[in-house]
Amino acid sequence: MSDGLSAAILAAADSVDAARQELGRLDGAAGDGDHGMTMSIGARNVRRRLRAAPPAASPADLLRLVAQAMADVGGAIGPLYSAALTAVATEVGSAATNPAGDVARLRRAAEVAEDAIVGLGHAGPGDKTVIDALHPVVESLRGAEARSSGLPAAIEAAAEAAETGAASTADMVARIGRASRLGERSRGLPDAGATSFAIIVRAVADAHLRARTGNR
Amino acid sequence: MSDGLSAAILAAADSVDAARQELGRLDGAAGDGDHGMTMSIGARNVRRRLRAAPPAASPADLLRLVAQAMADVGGAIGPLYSAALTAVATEVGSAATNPAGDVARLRRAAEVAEDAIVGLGHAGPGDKTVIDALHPVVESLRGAEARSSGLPAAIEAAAEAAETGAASTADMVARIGRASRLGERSRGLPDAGATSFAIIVRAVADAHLRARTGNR
Amino acid sequence: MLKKLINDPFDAVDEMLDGFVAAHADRVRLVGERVVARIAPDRAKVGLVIGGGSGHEPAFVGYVGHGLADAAAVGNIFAAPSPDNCLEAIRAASAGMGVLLVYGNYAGDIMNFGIAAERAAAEGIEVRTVLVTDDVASAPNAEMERRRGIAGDVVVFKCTGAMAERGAMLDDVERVARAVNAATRSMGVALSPCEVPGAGRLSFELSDDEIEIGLGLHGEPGMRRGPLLTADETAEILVQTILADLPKPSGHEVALLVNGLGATAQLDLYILYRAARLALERAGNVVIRSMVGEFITSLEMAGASVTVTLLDDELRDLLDDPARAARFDR
Amino acid sequence: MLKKLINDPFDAVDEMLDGFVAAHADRVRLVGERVVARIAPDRAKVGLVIGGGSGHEPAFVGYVGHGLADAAAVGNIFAAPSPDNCLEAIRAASAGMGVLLVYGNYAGDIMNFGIAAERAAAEGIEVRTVLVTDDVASAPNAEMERRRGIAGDVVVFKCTGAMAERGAMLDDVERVARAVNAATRSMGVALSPCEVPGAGRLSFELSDDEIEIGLGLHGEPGMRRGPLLTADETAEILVQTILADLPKPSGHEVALLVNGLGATAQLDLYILYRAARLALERAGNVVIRSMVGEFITSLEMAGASVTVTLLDDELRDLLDDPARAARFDR
Ligand SMILES: Nc1ncnc2c1ncn2[C@@H]1O[C@H](COP(=O)(O)OP(=O)(O)O)[C@@H](O)[C@H]1O
Ligand SMILES: Nc1ncnc2c1ncn2[C@@H]1O[C@H](COP(=O)(O)OP(=O)(O)O)[C@@H](O)[C@H]1O
Ligand SMILES: [Mg+2]
Ligand SMILES: [Mg+2]
Ligand SMILES: [Mg+2]
Ligand SMILES: [Mg+2]
Repeated sequence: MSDGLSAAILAAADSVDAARQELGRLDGAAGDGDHGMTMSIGARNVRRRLRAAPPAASPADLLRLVAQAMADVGGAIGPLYSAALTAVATEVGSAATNPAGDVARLRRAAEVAEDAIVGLGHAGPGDKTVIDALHPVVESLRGAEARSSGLPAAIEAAAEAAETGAASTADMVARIGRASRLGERSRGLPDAGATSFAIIVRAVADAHLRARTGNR
Repeated sequence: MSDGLSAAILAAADSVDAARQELGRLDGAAGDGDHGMTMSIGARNVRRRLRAAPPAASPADLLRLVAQAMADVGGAIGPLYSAALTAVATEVGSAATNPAGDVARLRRAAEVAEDAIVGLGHAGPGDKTVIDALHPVVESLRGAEARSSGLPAAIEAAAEAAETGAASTADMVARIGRASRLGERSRGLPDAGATSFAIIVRAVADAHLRARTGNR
Repeated sequence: MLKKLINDPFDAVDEMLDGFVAAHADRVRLVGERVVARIAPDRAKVGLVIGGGSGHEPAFVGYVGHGLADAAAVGNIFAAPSPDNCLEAIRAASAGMGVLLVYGNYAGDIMNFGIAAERAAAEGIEVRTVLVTDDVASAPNAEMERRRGIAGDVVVFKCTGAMAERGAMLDDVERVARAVNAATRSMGVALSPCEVPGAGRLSFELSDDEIEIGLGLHGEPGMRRGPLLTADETAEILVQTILADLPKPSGHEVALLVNGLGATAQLDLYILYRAARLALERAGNVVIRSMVGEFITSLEMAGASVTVTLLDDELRDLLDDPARAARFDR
Repeated sequence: MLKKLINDPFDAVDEMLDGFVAAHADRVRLVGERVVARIAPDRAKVGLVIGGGSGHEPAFVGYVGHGLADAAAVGNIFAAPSPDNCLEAIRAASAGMGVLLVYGNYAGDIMNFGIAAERAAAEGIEVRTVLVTDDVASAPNAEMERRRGIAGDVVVFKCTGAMAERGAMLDDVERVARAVNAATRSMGVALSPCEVPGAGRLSFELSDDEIEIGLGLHGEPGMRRGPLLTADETAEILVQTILADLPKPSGHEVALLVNGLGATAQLDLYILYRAARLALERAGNVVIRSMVGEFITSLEMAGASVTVTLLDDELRDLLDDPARAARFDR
């Protein structure tokens, strides 16, 4: 399980690197233009910490490593990811309170991530932030759980929800963070943080689905 | 006579202003790019001083005013014009030593101007400076005097000599002044100072020829 | 892509810091990897910690030293420093009399410094925080608490650092920081964008005859875009907007700071200073202290900002107090 | 056309000066129209006069004050000051102990200052002249006397001004000026051109991946054009060229000055400083004094120069002497 998680984390790091220019451009249009570099620095931190991780590291351990790697980045995005991943690590680690099924566990992880980000950053849906890509993931996983979807279908749906959510921010006016000074002028391009989040979810999802196929 | 001289001086000032961008470009290609502005500042100084000149000012007085106006500009070109015009003013003022004919007087003025510029700046023909436009004027006037040309023809020939001389600097390598650090890279465009000199000579010549036509 | 004199963009901040502490080793030292601390003061005092993202050099590291800050936490380019760095800076500045954090009002800085402040408190260090909110273009007067910090930072740092250097207690140092921030207003214009190295894109695009009015310190697009203006017209807009934001527009003794954003000629800065000073005087104010130069930049953005601080005797004297920081002498 | 924050280009220099003396009225005053003089020193001393064209701000006016120059003559943009202005500066600096003129080795400056020096001598003022010739790219070593002055100016001004401030006689002040100039080498690179306001054309054109190596301080094209380099590569070229020009390349204690030409981020300057320092150290030298910032600019040109001065005890101590000039504090 940790091996699969490692691979997914590294896939996410690679996908963020590949999108560096695009994320810089999106952040530059309404904010300060660092989001591509900041996320790429995060990806480097993550790779370095993963390389140094003990072989016996549990999934919760790995998630805490990534949380620390993102905290080290600073910026607005660093503490937000750090808080979210720390919450997920705690959730994953506390086997006692873990819900039974795979999809339910994933839904629960997304919920605690959202709670942590909202708790720290106070953004709500429609504020044109990472929340607008994360909240649809929570909703999608809730739906999948209700419909008793299998894990692969739930993951694919969650990734699509993140992408649709990120794309939907293009029409929004920023109400929080740097871009909020722009008001109406912030409309037109999707939010950088929502976009990078969707890219990460997609990379993790694909890595997971690839691993399953490979395992068969 | 002073009226005609005033008009010629103002015509020269206008022609320099009109060439400001072009002179800046030529100086920028090999030097520091200020020659257009520097000459234009000179033109403004000249106009201001001429406006304040007493009505009874002699030609020598007027030339000294222009010399001071150019000295006020500074740069390399300011002292050179100032020295040249001061020498011409002295020559024009000393009626005793003045040669008889109009063309001879003009030839003598060009000679003392060249002597003053060479005395201060030590440039020789071929160094890609104002001398490469001025020296041909001296030669042309010597020829006109030898051929006993009339004044209009001598003036027209002198202006053409200045223009040809300035154009010939395009093939030269700067050996003096700022552009000399460029060596071979200074070849290709005409020298800024030679170009502005030819423009001034042309303006003065045309003003003179216009005035003669008008007087008939 | 803007041309830069750097190596790998991922090494830029660390190499800058390496060069910075080597060049200014008589006044500052590196603590850990991303904290610049002053060479230890000779006696205990309230600690002043500043900081923020990189790309604003000489800020923030340049304001560490005698009469100014005790430590600066250094982030990546245009990114707030991490909680660990902020905590390290607080520890370096702490001499038992408490530590005041003064930084610009940005979400990232608040989160990172905030987490560090909690941890420092848990270690028994008394920590207070004052946010700089001088940028009148960043939010309306009624929402003052949403405003960002730009070049007014420097005036706030100077007065606050001087108060701490005098040996004042934490309460008083905090009071001065709040007072000088409340008395300070800034606004800027950009003539060309900057670019975070490695990101590969300009922060915004302007055509040859356009400027961005009221921009942020990181190239965040401003209040509006307008045609290129003269220095006099620019100063008039900036000064009038600032004056309109004050309780009354005239009768003040003020400090006037003109800050270059990185690529604007210092010739221009003095021309803009002159125009801003005349505009302030026409409105019935007196400029009694002045600063002109690059104090807090946005990489190589072309443009400038104008900062006005209303002075009373206390703030004026604090501005005049001696300072010997890495990049600020008085 | 580069975007600028100015008014009528014909007013730029006078407005800049107006702003400059207003901003720095505690240290300097305007004499006539184009001379900046220090607030009178408290005792007679050898006068130090500097100057040159405008567009290099904070040079030259910023180096007027205690421990530096007594007066600066101010020319139009990239044009030497007129003989009248130079003479006025000499008179302002003269306190009966003689006046030393120190300026960059440019034909225009030599003619204008030279005419003024003759007139001042006729008035009974003893005047000596030392030309700054630090730019190794401007002429080969064998023709040292043809070399131009660039950022080395600042080091020469600092040591010479300190010597004059100590009360030394004209002979000694002149000796120091010659010694520090002889010990100083500089070289720069340009990443983008500058433009004389009103002239309407860029000083030169560079494509996106080109730099100009060994350029002059007024955007005069340099020794050669080359591809864009990293900071490390750039520093290596500049430092190696400088070291190769010295009698021996190693074993020196040096001052290292990295000067921004106007539009290069201060982040980059520190990265370049670091690389230059490492290159000097690798060659067996020790950097014992450092300056990083915009000391003498070329309007808004992007680029930087590196200056190395070989220090002996006298020059090092002169660099360390206090200074309180309009834009230079120590
Ligand atoms: N308070 C917040 N809550 C949730 N997300 C936020 C918040 N503030 C910023 N973000 C997200 O962070 C992204 C910007 O990240 P980044 O550029 O790395 O940080 P910074 O804004 O400090 O430059 C935004 O696009 C947005 O998605
Ligand atoms: N020593 C000299 N003798 C004659 N002409 C010179 C000399 N030095 C410069 N010039 C002329 O001056 C012109 C440059 O003038 P300008 O740009 O006003 O001065 P600067 O060279 O100081 O920038 C050159 O193009 C050249 O024609
Ligand atoms: Mg950002
Ligand atoms: Mg020139
Ligand atoms: Mg940022
Ligand atoms: Mg010139």
